[in-house]
Amino acid sequence: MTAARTMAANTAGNALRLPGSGVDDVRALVLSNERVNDSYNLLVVEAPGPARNAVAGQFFHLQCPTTGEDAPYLRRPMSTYRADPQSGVVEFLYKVSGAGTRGLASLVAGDYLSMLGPLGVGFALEPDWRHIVVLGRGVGLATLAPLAEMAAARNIGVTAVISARDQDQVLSVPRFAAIGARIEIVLDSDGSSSVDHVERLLRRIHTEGHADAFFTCGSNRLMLLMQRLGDELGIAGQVAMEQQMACGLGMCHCCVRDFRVGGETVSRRVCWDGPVFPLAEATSW
Amino acid sequence: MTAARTMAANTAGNALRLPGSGVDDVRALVLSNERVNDSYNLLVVEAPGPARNAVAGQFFHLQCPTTGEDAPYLRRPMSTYRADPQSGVVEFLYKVSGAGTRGLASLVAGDYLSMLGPLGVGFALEPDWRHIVVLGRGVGLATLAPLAEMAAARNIGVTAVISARDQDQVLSVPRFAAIGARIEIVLDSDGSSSVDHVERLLRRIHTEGHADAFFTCGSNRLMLLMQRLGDELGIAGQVAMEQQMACGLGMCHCCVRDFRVGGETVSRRVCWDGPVFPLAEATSW
Amino acid sequence: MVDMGVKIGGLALANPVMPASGTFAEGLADVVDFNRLGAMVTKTITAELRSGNRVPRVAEISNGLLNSIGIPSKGLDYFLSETLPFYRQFASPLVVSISAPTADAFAVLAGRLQLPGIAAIEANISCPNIEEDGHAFAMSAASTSQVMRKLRAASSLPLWAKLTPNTGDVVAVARAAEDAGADALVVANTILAMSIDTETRRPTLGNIMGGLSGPAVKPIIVRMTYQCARAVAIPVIGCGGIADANDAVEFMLAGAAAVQVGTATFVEPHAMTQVIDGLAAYCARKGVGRVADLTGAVSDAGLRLGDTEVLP
Amino acid sequence: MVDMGVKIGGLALANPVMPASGTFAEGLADVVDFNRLGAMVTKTITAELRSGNRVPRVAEISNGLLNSIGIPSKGLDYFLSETLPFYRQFASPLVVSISAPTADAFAVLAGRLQLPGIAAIEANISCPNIEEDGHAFAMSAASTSQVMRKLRAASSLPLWAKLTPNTGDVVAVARAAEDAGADALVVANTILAMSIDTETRRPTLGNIMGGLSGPAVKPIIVRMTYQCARAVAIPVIGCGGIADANDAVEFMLAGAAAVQVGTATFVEPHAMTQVIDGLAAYCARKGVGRVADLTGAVSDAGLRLGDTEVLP
Ligand SMILES: Cc1cc2nc3c(=O)[nH]c(=O)nc-3n(C[C@H](O)[C@H](O)[C@H](O)COP(=O)(O)OP(=O)(O)OC[C@H]3O[C@@H](n4cnc5c(N)ncnc54)[C@H](O)[C@@H]3O)c2cc1C
Ligand SMILES: Cc1cc2nc3c(=O)[nH]c(=O)nc-3n(C[C@H](O)[C@H](O)[C@H](O)COP(=O)(O)OP(=O)(O)OC[C@H]3O[C@@H](n4cnc5c(N)ncnc54)[C@H](O)[C@@H]3O)c2cc1C
Ligand SMILES: Cc1cc2nc3c(=O)[nH]c(=O)nc-3n(C[C@H](O)[C@H](O)[C@H](O)COP(=O)(O)O)c2cc1C
Ligand SMILES: Cc1cc2nc3c(=O)[nH]c(=O)nc-3n(C[C@H](O)[C@H](O)[C@H](O)COP(=O)(O)O)c2cc1C
Ligand code: FES
Ligand code: FES
Repeated sequence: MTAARTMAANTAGNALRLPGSGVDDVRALVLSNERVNDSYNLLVVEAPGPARNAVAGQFFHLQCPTTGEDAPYLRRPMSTYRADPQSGVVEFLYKVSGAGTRGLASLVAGDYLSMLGPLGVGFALEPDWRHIVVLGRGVGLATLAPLAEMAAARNIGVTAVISARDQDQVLSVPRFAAIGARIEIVLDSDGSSSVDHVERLLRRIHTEGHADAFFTCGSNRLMLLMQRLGDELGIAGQVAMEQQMACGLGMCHCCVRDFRVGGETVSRRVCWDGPVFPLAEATSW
Repeated sequence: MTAARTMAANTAGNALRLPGSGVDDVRALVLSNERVNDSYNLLVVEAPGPARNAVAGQFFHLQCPTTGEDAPYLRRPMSTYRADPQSGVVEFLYKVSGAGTRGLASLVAGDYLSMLGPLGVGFALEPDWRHIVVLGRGVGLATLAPLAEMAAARNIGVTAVISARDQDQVLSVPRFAAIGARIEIVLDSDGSSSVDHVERLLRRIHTEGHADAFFTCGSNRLMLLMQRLGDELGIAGQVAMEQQMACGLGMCHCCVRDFRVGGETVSRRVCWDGPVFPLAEATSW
Repeated sequence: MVDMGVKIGGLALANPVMPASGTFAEGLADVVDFNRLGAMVTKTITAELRSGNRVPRVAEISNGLLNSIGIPSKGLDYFLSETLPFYRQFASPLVVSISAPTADAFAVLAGRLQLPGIAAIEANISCPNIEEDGHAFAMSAASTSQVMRKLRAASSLPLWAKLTPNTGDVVAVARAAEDAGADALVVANTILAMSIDTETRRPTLGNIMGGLSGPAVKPIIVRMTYQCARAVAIPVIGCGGIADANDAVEFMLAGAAAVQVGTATFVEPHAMTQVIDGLAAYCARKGVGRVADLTGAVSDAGLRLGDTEVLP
Repeated sequence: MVDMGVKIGGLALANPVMPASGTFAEGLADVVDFNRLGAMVTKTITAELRSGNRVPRVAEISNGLLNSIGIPSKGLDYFLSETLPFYRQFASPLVVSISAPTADAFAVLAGRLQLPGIAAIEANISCPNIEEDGHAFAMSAASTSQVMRKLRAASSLPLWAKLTPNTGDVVAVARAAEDAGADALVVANTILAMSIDTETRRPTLGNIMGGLSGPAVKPIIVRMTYQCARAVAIPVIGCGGIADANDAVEFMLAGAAAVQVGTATFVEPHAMTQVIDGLAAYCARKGVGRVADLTGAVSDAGLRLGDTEVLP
């Protein structure tokens, strides 16, 4: 088995990749599946293999149960919210929005969940970074929380800017707090989540010397802001993107998005070439 | 609402039938659903309307639940095993054999069952009959048990010849015993269910003057025997037949069987023209 | 109050929901109020007596039904003396589905149905044309044109052409039917299919092959409805896999002026009236004043990327 | 031990199970051992660069998938330098699916693929022929014949023709492909379909219409497999809705010499190897010594009435 794929490791062509990159197709035991607030659920499963291999930014392709009302046919992609090699536990933080996530929400402790992964290209941390900024909203934070932990493990400082509709919708603060991240909460309810305000906040963090790299997920508006600032200030960045998926393994080409690479628009598969991409190359979605 | 359809009442053409013959489409509450022996289950539901209207020989079209393994699409026909106007209870005795009946077997008390009926033409008893013979096997007895009760209610004596593989498979004896029927059990295990032996038995019952009419259900072999004897001895008869059904309401013409009427072969719909037919007109199936 | 009326050519219907031919008959009147239906459509009748196919005539497949009923028919005289008087009890317009082995025989049969209590003729031209090697009339534009012209000449009743989805060019056939004088198209009949029981190795139908209907065919027939509705000016009646109001809305958005409900009635006898109630509820919820405004109201732009963005 | 080998024309396969084009790529090697597959089939490639269709490119429907991926292609050079070396790592024969806008371009592309590590060419003639108004080659016997003849002249590799189910006469197309020198037929590609989101009133695909695949299409494609297998002498490879071994048995009984598994792999990445194991188990249970003996072994008699009699 080769190491998990991260953005940095993925530069080699396909021809040189050996088969077997630590992708498992397992039936994981559900340990718990509970509401976090009125929109989000936390699903905890036991999956020792995947827990060992998954890197922040990678995702799993989940077979969502058929319920009385829904029969989701395709799998659904979900970010690794936690993957703990010690306990063998993998967690997903998800928003109930349609047939698939309603099916997920029907799981109870003791059920089994077919999960394929870890899949895709995770976040990469450069050795010379000392402080990173993560900016996320909604389930985007499910993707960024384990990144913060990965950074902390390498002694990289983290500033987490958490955007939400209101205080009730704020997610994952304890996860960021636990690794000693500086936490900035911006809300729609008091206007602090506006692009203007977040821009001032990011500029301040940069001025303080705490922005060696930018990371974002979950909001197009905030991604564009970070991209513009990153470009202006010369800060490298990565963005985790979403797109509807069928296979999750780079086979079907349904999950493409456009990227700007050297003046040209190129199409890339979110599941295989991403979901983590260079921030500078992303385009509005 | 017009009266329930019985074989005798069904001679009028369609043009004269008024809409609304007491057919209900109800969600019935499941009261119990238990194994009777290793092949048969007894399903008891609360369905006051249908319980009031159903006549022996009529059937219901049941929407069988989807389970983890099976998604039965069409409804499944089941004979009225009991329909009690007082308690509002309807019962079905069924054999678990495929997707639909496996779905039925998954019902537990408190669930609901969509049932359409009573459907089809039930048994008819002529006023001048004093003794009838019912001959059945397997789930055929589910159809004949309520006929015996209908006969008893009109002071018609019943001799029930019950055929089964072995003693463990014998069904419905208490139902026949409760109305004081004379019961003859014939088994494959001791050879007594052979056509020869059953023929001798029927001839004896006839000689004793207890065979004003023949009724049968559930075995092609025994139906042919009764038909031959009825013809020879001049005994009227009725047979309840089965055929795969889609609509149950005479619309789709999938449930046809051939009948011999005045030297010609005619095709009739089991769900609409039957399931009870004149014994003399039935053909081998 | 939503205006539920629709017009199919000259024929005004109280609502756009009716049964599909062959999935509706007298027996349903025991359960459903026929006066609530937009129209009543008979099982296809033929002039002569016909016996239909071998059993098993239906097979259940995942999410659908295979059938090889054929067209068992008691003939025209029985229809006129028994069936027609039955339907005359109801106020909903009666559409008589007909079939014949040749274009001329089609015309003769249609001519004999110009009678009180018959509101329209549905020509089931998905049935085999014995003059074309048994290929259905609606497999080609040429034979569709031929049979529809003869029918048009023989009858002044509204004339609907029921197309087959088994043709490779449903749009050409639709245009041919329109040019030949059809007042509406029914899109479509069943799709030729087959299944085999792997335990017995036998086809599940006595006739080996049969027609597929039910939810499984819906996306294929929605596509044909969309294509035909854009190709012709006459109304298209959508038919294939409609089980609930949402399915009916989908067909209407694709271009259908009305819909037929078939196999769903076998599973849920009240399917048609549920579709009627659900259509009215949909219109009310969406602020659509006339159900007819749904016809063809699909936005051709396609869903945009941003529509699937996760934002709380 | 069941003999799992099958022959597709001159090509011997260790077992009859392979992926369907467009539902298989390098990434699956992370999960499935490609050396277990009867063959490997690439996504359709074109000589030129192509970008594919607008998103959304897939939509889930009950029991199936709609797709309008199109044929995004990095071109032949990329294929030769990157993709082909990857597949050369594996022992299973590689089948390269190709497409082109004209018959001549098809032939040129096939000619450039006569290379070590390529065992056969699958001509995806279900794609639009720009010389025929965008109609797919496989919509008509004439254009099928034309393109297959040019391909036959350009390549000595085994040549498979992948048919479209959207034609009205798949049997004539199958015969045309055989006559023009095809070594095998793949039956079939996806069925043109459409769905509309009733909330947004938008088509669920960016491209409006797309191809239907998955369990929903199985009975239709089983029927075409049966029809084609009886009409031609060359092997037919069944493809449409196969998700488990029972489905594969059904296709083989209908006449398929081998099967392709497509959409099912998206739901269950191990679907192909599960089909292989399940086929062997079925043969063992039924006393079938060679899996190839299943091909065409359907009993045409149809199920008899008595088969549904309830007897304890
Ligand atoms: C790499 C990746 C990681 C993700 N991680 C998370 C996560 O950690 N938590 C979380 O709540 N959500 C996450 N999502 C989004 C999640 O996949 C969708 O919310 C989910 O697929 C919705 O399915 P549904 O059937 O409930 O909704 P429906 O709207 O009924 O889905 C209809 C179709 O659209 C697709 N779809 C809908 N929304 C999205 C979306 N935002 N992204 C991709 N496909 C979508 C579905 O997969 C399905 O095919 C992630 C998506 C991707 C691509
Ligand atoms: C009027 C009537 C009354 C019946 N009463 C009873 C009863 O009281 N108890 C009982 O156990 N069974 C009864 N049956 C038979 C019962 O309907 C079948 O056992 C049941 O449909 C099997 O469905 P399945 O999905 O479990 O089996 P499968 O074999 O998976 O069914 C496949 C298909 O064949 C049909 N089918 C299979 N066997 C029969 C059959 N014998 N008759 C009709 N269709 C069949 C099914 O409906 C289904 O469409 C009756 C049948 C009829 C027609
Ligand atoms: C059992 C059955 C019998 C049918 N008989 C006829 C018929 O006689 N004439 C006809 O035009 N269509 C007939 N059809 C086709 C239906 O009218 C309809 O076109 C098709 O079933 C698709 O609609 P659905 O999916 O709603 O059932 C029949 C369909 C079924 C299932
Ligand atoms: C996402 C997707 C992409 C496809 N791409 C191709 C293709 O490039 N070339 C081709 O010949 N068929 C393509 N197909 C069709 C499949 O090869 C196959 O014929 C079809 O999906 C039916 O099989 P299934 O039901 O097992 O998926 C594609 C199908 C899907 C679902
Ligand atoms: S989901 Fe199939 S290529 Fe990305
Ligand atoms: S089941 Fe439809 S006519 Fe009898």
